[in-house]
Amino acid sequence: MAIKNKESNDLGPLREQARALLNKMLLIRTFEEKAEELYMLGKTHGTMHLSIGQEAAAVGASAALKEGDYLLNTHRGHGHCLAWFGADVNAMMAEFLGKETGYCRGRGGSMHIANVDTNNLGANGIVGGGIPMSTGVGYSIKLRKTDQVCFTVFGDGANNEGAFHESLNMASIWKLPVIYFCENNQYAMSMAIEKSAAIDRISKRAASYSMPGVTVDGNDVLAVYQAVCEAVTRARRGEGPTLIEALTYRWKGHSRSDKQAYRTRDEVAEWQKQDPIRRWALRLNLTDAQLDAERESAAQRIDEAIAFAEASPEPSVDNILDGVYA
Amino acid sequence: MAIKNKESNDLGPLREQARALLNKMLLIRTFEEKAEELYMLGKTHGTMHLSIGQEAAAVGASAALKEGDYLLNTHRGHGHCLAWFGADVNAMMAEFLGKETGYCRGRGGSMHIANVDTNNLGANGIVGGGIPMSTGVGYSIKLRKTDQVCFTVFGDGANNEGAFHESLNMASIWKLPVIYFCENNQYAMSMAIEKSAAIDRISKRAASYSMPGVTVDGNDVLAVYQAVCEAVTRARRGEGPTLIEALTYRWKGHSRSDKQAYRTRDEVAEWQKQDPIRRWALRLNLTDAQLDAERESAAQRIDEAIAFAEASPEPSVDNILDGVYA
Amino acid sequence: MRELTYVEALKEALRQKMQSDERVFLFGEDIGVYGGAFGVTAGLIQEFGEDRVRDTPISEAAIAGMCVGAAVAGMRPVGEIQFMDFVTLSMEQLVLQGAKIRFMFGGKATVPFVLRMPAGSGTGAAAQHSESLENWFVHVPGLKVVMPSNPYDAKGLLMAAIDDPNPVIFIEHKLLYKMKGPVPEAPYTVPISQTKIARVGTHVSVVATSIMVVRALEAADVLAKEGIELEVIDPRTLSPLDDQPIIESVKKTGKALVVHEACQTGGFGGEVVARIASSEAFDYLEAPIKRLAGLDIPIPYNRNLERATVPQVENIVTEARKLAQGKY
Amino acid sequence: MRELTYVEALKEALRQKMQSDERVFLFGEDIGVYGGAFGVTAGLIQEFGEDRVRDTPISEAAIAGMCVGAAVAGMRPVGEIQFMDFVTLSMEQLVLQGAKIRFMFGGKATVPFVLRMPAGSGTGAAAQHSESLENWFVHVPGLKVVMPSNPYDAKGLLMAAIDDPNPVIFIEHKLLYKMKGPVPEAPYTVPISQTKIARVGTHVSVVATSIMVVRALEAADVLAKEGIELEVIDPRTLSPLDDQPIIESVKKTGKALVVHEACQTGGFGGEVVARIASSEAFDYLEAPIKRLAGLDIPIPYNRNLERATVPQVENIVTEARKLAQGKY
Ligand SMILES: Cc1ncc(C[n+]2csc(CCOP(=O)(O)OP(=O)(O)O)c2C)c(N)n1
Ligand SMILES: Cc1ncc(C[n+]2csc(CCOP(=O)(O)OP(=O)(O)O)c2C)c(N)n1
Ligand SMILES: [Mg+2]
Ligand SMILES: [Mg+2]
Repeated sequence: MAIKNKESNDLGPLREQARALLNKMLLIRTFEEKAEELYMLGKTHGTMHLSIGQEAAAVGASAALKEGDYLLNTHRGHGHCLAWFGADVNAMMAEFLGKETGYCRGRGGSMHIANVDTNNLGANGIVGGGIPMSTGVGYSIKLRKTDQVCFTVFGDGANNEGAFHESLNMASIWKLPVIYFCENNQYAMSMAIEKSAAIDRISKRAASYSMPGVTVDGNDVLAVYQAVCEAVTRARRGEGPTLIEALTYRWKGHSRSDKQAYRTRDEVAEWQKQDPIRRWALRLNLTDAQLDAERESAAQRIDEAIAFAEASPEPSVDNILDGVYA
Repeated sequence: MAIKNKESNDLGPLREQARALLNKMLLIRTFEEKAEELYMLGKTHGTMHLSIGQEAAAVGASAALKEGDYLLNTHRGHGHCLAWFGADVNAMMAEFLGKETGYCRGRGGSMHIANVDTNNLGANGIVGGGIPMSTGVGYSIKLRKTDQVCFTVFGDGANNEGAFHESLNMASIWKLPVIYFCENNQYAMSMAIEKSAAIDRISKRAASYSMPGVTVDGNDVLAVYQAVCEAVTRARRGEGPTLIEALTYRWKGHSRSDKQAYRTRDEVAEWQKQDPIRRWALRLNLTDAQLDAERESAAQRIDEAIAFAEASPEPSVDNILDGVYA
Repeated sequence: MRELTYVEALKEALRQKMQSDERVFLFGEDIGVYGGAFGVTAGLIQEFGEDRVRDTPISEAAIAGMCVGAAVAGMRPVGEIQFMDFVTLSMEQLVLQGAKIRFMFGGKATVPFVLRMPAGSGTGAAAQHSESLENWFVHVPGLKVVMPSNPYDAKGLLMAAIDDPNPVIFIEHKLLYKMKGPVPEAPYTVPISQTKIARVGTHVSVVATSIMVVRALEAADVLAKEGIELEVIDPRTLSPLDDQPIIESVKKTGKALVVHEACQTGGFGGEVVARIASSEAFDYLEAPIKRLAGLDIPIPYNRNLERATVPQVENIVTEARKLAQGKY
Repeated sequence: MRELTYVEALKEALRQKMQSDERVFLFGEDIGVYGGAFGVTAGLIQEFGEDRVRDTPISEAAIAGMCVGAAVAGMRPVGEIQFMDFVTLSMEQLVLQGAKIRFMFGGKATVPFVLRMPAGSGTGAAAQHSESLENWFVHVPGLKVVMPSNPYDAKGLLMAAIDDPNPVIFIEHKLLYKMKGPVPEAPYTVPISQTKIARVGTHVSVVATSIMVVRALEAADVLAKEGIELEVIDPRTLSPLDDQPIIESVKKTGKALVVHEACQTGGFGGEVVARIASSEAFDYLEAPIKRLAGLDIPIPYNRNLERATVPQVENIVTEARKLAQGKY
């Protein structure tokens, strides 16, 4: 992808919220940077999937949605979760550290952060695991005749799972209000998209289901916002699902244990020039000083969250059996 | 589909075998008509899926393949099995009646007739069940570097299974010598193809895998033959898989217990005008007398097979445990 | 009382629930105009329309996804898998999502769905249309597993399953569909996780599931003539299992035989035996605890082989008699 | 003798088999340059090339299809499922095709494949990356199920599994990958379906699988100091199960404890208990047969909860001691 140096300062419909969206991206970036630190300090176990470099996708998308809509998220889901309506950084950090005050009372962890009260139906440890569920969520909306939509996130690797095919076909024949948002960060773990999918653009696979498919610059908040807006309009009108492919890049390794032998430092550096935060800040004509200030306040917010999480109690082993059945 | 009244008598590459192919279709048609009778007489149990009206697909396809190629067949597989290399009508009928002399020693029955000695890897009780296997068969050919191909049959309903998506994608990225042959007989049980698939032509789904997709008149032996020949050529050249959609029609109910409330008598009658046997006989300039004669000899062959099967012993319960493990 | 077939009882449960709760809807392959492979949903699409009686493409993973997604989103979905064998294509959504979501989310979500499916052999459908996989689901915390053995339980358990706030795997039996029995017209429920003593006896406790309950009762009639009284126990819900009545029964009889159609190795019978062998009933045991189950082979097509593969009345009679007479 | 880790032992088995049999090839997600999620295949793509060490898309159903199809077509495929949890997406091909083809085709086909997968908890990977589903496969006739508990068995059983003409589900354990132990360099096999007495004892027979064998041996050391001698039994192959050594052991000790990580209900422990309770060992039993297994809950993320969910050394010590002392 060509490197954008000077982009238009016309932020169109995002004019008012532009600054807020920047701050959301900074909050996500900082959350994950600190999460990584905590991880290195051994304050959490398990694994962790960072979306650093992909913040524009999460922030641009949620800006186009509204409260009451549904989110089905992925294993690399911190960003979408933080960008979602009424997200509570404290509860997120607490869950990341496995505390009783976490969104899932420490039972879920990084890969399963959810908040059903806001229709955030959770990150998912299974690649493509949210896609079949979206058919059911979308169908429930159809039956209730509300104007909700189901926003379903997945990666480039997930689009080769059979469930992708079954679900998009069903959503299309029944015109379900589902938005399939494929965050194409170029790799599925070590597998480059060119090697894993027999198609040059994932969005083209929409044609198999007679649904619109569009590919956008996933590092451009405005581009993502506009694509999702169009899909939302169709969905709320009862015109059915849309497949959106957002081109972006995973800056960090797949997970902690990734030596990244499958890609070069140069490739990473090239993509990092597309830093969605830097690009957005430029379009906002922010000075470095202003940007640093925002970054600083984000850091403070995250430090508060860490303090809250660390002060929170561990779940008690006594009621370990709770919550299996309602 | 428009009714073909007068079709060209130029049978091209099939000139020599034309009469043999007709007889094969008659053998299949008669086998299934008699199978149905036996079923009604209670001489077999379980269920049975008849391919009456679809004979051109099986016969046209096998004519384009050669010994040593692999067949992965469907639940509606009598036709492909009889058209396959070295097919033994006696062993088929015996299996249909569950006898020890049957292809599967009475263990498999109508839905599982197989003959691994001729690389006929079997009919399949699972819709789309042969599709993922074809990836492995195709990959084995790639590793052995032989010029074999894997001919994989499935129905219009099967193309909505996730395995279809996963398998075609893999076959394409690795250029496997697999031919995906979708026999679109317009219905999956009671589900019309227009209702089940969000696409007007199943063959168009090949585009999602950057592989050629073609739709042919499945009731025209020559058309099927030519389409499969092209796919075979590509496959043997190492150029990868092809998706072929053969348009045809299921004359009988899905299985014995089908009231067919989902379609009209007129629709069936319309399609019956496309009888592949009648069409092929016309192009061969056969007189009704000649056709009847051929039909008669097919009937004799089947009666012999029935006699063989009925005279054959039932499997013994004593060695019921044999064959679970090698 | 009015008699209905097992199929009619199931249909009545579905109809009454759909009438009383608009969140309930049905989906599956050929459940509309076709009425379902075994006729359970026949007529319902005419009464409730295609939005609430939805024919699906042949996509079992997405069918399971509809269960989970619609349930989490506040509906009461009731899906159908045409033959239990095909649920092998649905396991990820059922086991990794449906069964775990509530716990994984800290007990803050509910996933109330029912997935119906016919199990079992006996129709000559061979190895890929005759599975009895109930113990796979019993082995998954978060799921409930129900297997009615008669029309009365079929209606009552299905209504209870739809009311239940948890995912329920509802397993029917092909050979029971035509079975007739008394079924009240008014809505009622048979509580989930309530084991039933199907016949009181004194000599041998026979724990049987699904169609094996019917065969065990027939075997009991045969042996009664010989003065051997079987106590036939029908768990009805396999998970969570109400095992106390089983343990009490064995304390009384001192002998236990567990019967199911699924192949023996790794099956539900092992769970029942283990519950007995680790309980206070152990001290009352007068004989080894026996299992009578399907052979460890795929279901063969041939009629004789198929019949020989799963327990029949005569096999239950023989095994129970041996136990009663202390010959083993 | 030379020591290798469990990972190195597995890798050596794969390498030696690929060198000696050109029909053997590997495939799975990230097994190439990445070397596999746990490093088992690291370096093999450099040695054998990408045709024989094939990275696949994330398509677990087709991965299983590659096993079955390539096996029927004469190869010796060895697939990898990155975490056992994901095999829930592969069940149709494994269970309805791979396991049944030979029998369904009248014993005329062979389906020699191996599908490797890591099971178990302990790494904080939570509910969807910690499954122990071995008993599902044990319940499927036609499949063999292997679970090595140490590096020596890992190499020997993997070589035997690749030689075996049947489909083998090869279950590794995440926490064992770094375990070191003596492993001969020359190729060798550990026979499939051969149960091993891992430690001879007189007071209690402890049947354990996979990592629980390691914990049971530690527990045995602890109890030995108290004069309680555990006999630790490692089936190694869960199906077909070589149960005679288990039965003989219980005849000797009169007491049995079955330990596994998978949740208790519907698990493999039930099968072992049932084999004992129905055998001649019954007459030698001096105490109820006990199971110690994972709690019936999804694996929680929090470290303490995760640890409390599955049996630890101290739990085995406590349970075995109670049995030995006749307190239950
Ligand atoms: C069904 C399944 N298969 C494999 C995995 C292991 N795994 C976790 S993430 C991942 C890569 C996913 O790639 P992609 O969908 O592009 O998402 P990304 O990680 O790039 O955000 C894999 C293979 C899994 N979690 N679930
Ligand atoms: C996985 C699976 N789902 C459902 C079925 C039940 N079933 C058998 S054939 C059939 C219809 C298949 O339609 P199609 O693929 O078009 O083949 P056709 O019967 O028309 O030849 C169905 C639903 C099955 N056998 N396997
Ligand atoms: Mg990716
Ligand atoms: Mg069809």
